[in-house]
Amino acid sequence: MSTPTVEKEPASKIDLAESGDGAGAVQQFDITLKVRRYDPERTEDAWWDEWNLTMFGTDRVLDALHKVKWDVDGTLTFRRSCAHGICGSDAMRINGRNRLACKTLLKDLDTSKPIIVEAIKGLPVEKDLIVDMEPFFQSYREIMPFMINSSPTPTAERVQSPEERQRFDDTTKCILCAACTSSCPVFWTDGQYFGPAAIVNAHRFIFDSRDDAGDMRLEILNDREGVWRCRTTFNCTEACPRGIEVTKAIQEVKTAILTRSL
Amino acid sequence: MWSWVGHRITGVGIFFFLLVHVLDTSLVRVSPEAYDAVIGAYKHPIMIMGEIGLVGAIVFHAFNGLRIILVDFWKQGTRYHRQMLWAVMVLWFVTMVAFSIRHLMIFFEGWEGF
Amino acid sequence: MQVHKYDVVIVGAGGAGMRAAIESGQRAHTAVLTKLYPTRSHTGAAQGGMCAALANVEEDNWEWHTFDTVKGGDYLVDQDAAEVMAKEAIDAVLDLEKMGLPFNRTPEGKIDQRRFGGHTRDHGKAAVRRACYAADRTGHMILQTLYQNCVKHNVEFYNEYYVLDLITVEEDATREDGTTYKQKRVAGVVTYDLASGELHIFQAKSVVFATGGLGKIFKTTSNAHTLTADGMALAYRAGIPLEDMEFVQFHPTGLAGLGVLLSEAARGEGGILRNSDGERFMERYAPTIKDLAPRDIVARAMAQEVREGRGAGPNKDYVYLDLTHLEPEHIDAKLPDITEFARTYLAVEPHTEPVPVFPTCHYAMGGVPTNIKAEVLQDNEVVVPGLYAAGEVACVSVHGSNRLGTNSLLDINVFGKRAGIYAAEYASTAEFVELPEAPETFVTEQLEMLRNSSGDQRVATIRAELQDTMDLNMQVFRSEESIREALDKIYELKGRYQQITVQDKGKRFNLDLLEALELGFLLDMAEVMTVSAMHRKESRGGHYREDYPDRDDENFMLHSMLYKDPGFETEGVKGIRFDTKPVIFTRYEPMERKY
Amino acid sequence: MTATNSEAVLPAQGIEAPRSGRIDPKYLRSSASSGSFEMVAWVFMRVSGAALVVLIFVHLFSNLMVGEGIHQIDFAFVAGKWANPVWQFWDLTMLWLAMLHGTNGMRTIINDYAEKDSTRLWLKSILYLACAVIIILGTLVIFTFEPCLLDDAGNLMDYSPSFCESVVN
Ligand SMILES: Cc1cc2nc3c(=O)[nH]c(=O)nc-3n(C[C@H](O)[C@H](O)[C@H](O)COP(=O)(O)OP(=O)(O)OC[C@H]3O[C@@H](n4cnc5c(N)ncnc54)[C@H](O)[C@@H]3O)c2cc1C
Ligand code: HEM
Ligand code: SF4
Ligand code: F3S
Ligand code: FES
Repeated sequence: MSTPTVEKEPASKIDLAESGDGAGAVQQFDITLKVRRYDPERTEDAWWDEWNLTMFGTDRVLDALHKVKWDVDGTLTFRRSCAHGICGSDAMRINGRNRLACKTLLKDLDTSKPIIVEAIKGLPVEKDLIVDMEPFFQSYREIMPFMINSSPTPTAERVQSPEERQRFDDTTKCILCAACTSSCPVFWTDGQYFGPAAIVNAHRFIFDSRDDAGDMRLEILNDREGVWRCRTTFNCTEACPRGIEVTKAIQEVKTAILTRSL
Repeated sequence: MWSWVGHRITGVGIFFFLLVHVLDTSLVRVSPEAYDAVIGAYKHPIMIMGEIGLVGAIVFHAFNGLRIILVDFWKQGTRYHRQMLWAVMVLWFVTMVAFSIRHLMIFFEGWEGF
Repeated sequence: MQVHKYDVVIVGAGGAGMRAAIESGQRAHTAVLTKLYPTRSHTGAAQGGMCAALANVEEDNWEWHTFDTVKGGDYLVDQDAAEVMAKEAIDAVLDLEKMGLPFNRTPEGKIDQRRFGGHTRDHGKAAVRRACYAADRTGHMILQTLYQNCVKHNVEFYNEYYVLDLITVEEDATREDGTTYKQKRVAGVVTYDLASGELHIFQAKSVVFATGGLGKIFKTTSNAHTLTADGMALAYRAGIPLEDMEFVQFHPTGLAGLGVLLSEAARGEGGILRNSDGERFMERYAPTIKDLAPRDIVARAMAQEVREGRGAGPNKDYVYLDLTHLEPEHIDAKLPDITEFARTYLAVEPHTEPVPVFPTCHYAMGGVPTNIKAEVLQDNEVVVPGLYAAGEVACVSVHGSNRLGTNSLLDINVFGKRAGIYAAEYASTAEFVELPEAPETFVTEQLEMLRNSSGDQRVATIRAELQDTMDLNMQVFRSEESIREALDKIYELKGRYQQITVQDKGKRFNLDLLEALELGFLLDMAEVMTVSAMHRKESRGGHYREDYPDRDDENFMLHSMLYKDPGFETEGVKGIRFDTKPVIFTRYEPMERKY
Repeated sequence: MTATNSEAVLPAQGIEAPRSGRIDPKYLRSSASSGSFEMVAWVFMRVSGAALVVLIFVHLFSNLMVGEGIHQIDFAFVAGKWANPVWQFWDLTMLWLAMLHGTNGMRTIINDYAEKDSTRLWLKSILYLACAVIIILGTLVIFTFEPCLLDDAGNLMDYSPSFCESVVN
């Protein structure tokens, strides 16, 4: 069985009385936050705003944005919800890289220079850091992101071995934040490419032993705008806040299309 | 991503060179004089540098192309793409040093001046 | 003003909302209104698991599960509801599996199960493996799977539509015994489209509320910024009572200072809580099941350790969660996300270092009262035809005074499904209720007030002060004094709220404006919660009164019911009428809750 | 198959399904097409790439690295090489593969960056034309090449490779 039983008290490997203070006193530091603003109700052109803020050791970029919104300029607009990297609301370009604002600690950035925050690229900007996500979800919906199983439904669960379950584990982690798709230079060019996120979610079903519609998804992704447009630039893998090996998933889908055609 | 930008730029560069190169080689069919005259231009010192650049582009495109092929077909490829890029850079550098030395040596040996 | 007509309108696209939508969408013309994109809902944050007595790995049955739920809720659970939930749990899990949810598997390929606090075999004999899980991302998988199936069934979503008012009408009605009363009926909802700033009215035969919790009333919370008690506040303002609002669950293991949750699965997998001396202090508080005691007990024990000076850290204000004796591979396989939280947010390596933790506001046991058909009640008996509620916003009540871990993901699936089915069924025969004249007036006025206010009060300041006072006075230890203090502060803040100013005057994506509205909901619900706590002069489950440290079944084996009623005053509190509702018993007599 | 959510749902009274109408048309894919052409092209890029490495490296090596390197290249050198059918075949393969590889690569790039359909069409037409011209020209040159040219007097021209003497005399 996979879970160890904790019958008698297991010894800790460390001496707690010694090991002291864990997250100790938090230090303060100053940062400059520079945000690319856009609000068509005010002006047609985008502009940059800069703020100097005093922040704490465990603060994230999201905290800095909140500080501005709550204390200085209420018009600064961005999406956020969970604040710990699981809802996928706040993907944005921070110092030129796509990340989640709530998972990017300020102390991990170079605070001697302004921290530059922009909306993710390739999707229409609506206001400040908010982009229109519909084209992104449209691609997602097109790969049929749901299980299709035509065999008769068993009364109990469908059986799946731990190995079969492991096969697609990586791609089940996706939170649809769009950090990958909006970091892909191929997507930037015209927005027609299905994009890594859609492929990741197709992968999740193609390699699920319980699913019957893998072929259909492979056919969809064999499209002119499908997997073959990926140029293995790995931007998506680097951007993924969930640590999904996105490019690997795309390659596996390519290989699956290839072997199916042979 | 920058490796891809490099791959793209070198690809385009080589493509245009290839167009020109096929055209100039076709001159062998026109007349030997014409061909030799044009080929003579390749032996100019400025062109020598150009040739090193061209070979540099081809070699990068070739090695990086092989890396891409490995990423595509080798199971562990996606995991080691970064290391492979380093390997490409190192190989590229070594090849280019060797090539440049040999090319320049040959060039100076046979050069009759302007 | 645009008016849309649907048979069923579902408010909220978390687990409960989407589970309802899958049922209702296949039976009736359904729209789902949600202030967030569906996959942003906080169900995705749930980690540990969803329990059902599948007995895949150990002997188990739903009757034991019912008992644990009732006992865990300190007998304030309506036992008919707990029975329904425990019985339907098995199908709820299997439904999800068939929809594609990737559960972890046993070597035989069945759904794997693990231990969770308070779940026992044979009425408390020993811990049992009842929680079905997918690593520590169970909620994420549930949310994704439900959304995927909504896509499959072409459910119509109105994303980033904020519901700001519930439209109800009242009719005179006569009971069987000839007495008359006012029957509420639901006509629809008023929504605000975030993108355009336009109001839309949705007229519907059935309305399902599934708007989630209220964690943002507190400062330290595992809840999302967007969990601002909207649904409860809207129902309350529409004259519907709120049940058991004093019962809030504080989860023992939030990352110290941040509130980000480390699932109970960490202890289910063998993690141990220790104080600054390295002592496994839970042995003193719950000798049999120690670290896996129900959350209220563990949370209080932790707070007690800190109070008595055995806290760790420079300010001695937290305790440790120790995982270092577990195999690193085991930790990485079973708890990948939460160990990453510890690394990212506190720079602590759980393989080799203990993780600083402290209780964090986690779950509202109370909410909009419903029966087991998820129908909303307008008082102790009368249902509001066509109005349903499910999920954290509702109080069925299956959690009583303290929810067991993994019972909420179960709750949203069981009662979400029921709400969807019954709402569609009702809509198939019912007629639309006539919309009143200009139903949006209230919302329009509110928005105008906020946009044009010339006051100087900031939303963020008021909210921060509210959260501070709630953390200080209404957390795991409460007393008459602290409750009064919180209440005074809330009234002060409500006064200042009238002078609030919103900087963003635009129509497009005006989140500044909506945060102000959300603050209004928070203030109302903080008030209700505090008044409810004031009335309950006993300690039970998540509600612990230092001045009344014992459970008092004689006087308080009752649900609290609070009504908005401007003409009322008790114990110096104006505008709220306090009432009670009997608890439903079926098979279990109250016993002392010992673990 | 790719029927979208918005097409399939019942229209709500008053307005169409949420947001869907607002998808910027530039993101709407023209209907799925082309079967597995893109796949074949993709495979071809890898296969030809691998072959080209050998072809081009040997080509460069034999032309630039051995003997007198760059200085040896003249009419006679080329003529000498192409007298050998192996080299003829070598260069021919190289020409075809490189041109097809390069053209397909350029096609990808045009697809990526040309914003308007009309520009795309134009650029691609020029590309395909250039490719065809070069391939045909190159092929003709290799096959119709005559290494041992005679001048008007019937003597071997100066440029001729050395082996011509044995042929002529
Ligand atoms: C960190 C964490 C871990 C947890 N772990 C577990 C666990 O392991 N096991 C377990 O059983 N339970 C767990 N829970 C509890 C459980 O996850 C939640 O109680 C449950 O997911 C609530 O689901 P819901 O559908 O009611 O609400 P939510 O998922 O919160 O959804 C609320 C929805 O309502 C919408 N909404 C809100 N207000 C409005 C409005 N005004 N207008 C329109 N839409 C609105 C939102 O957009 C959202 O879609 C956990 C909770 C947290 C916070
Ligand atoms: C030397 C051996 C060569 C190898 C190994 C090679 C390999 C490759 C590979 C694998 C690709 C595909 C890249 C991708 O899909 O992301 C590619 C693209 C390309 N190649 Fe080559 N190639 C070689 C020679 C050439 C030559 C001689 C030319 C010019 C005629 C050329 C021009 C191009 C172009 C223009 C592209 C498209 C680049 C892009 O889409 O970004 N290549 N090459
Ligand atoms: S694959 Fe990663 S980056 Fe892409 S949407 Fe999913 S979680 Fe975000
Ligand atoms: S960034 Fe784009 S090109 Fe491929 S590897 Fe990722 S999808
Ligand atoms: S706020 Fe949820 S991912 Fe950042």
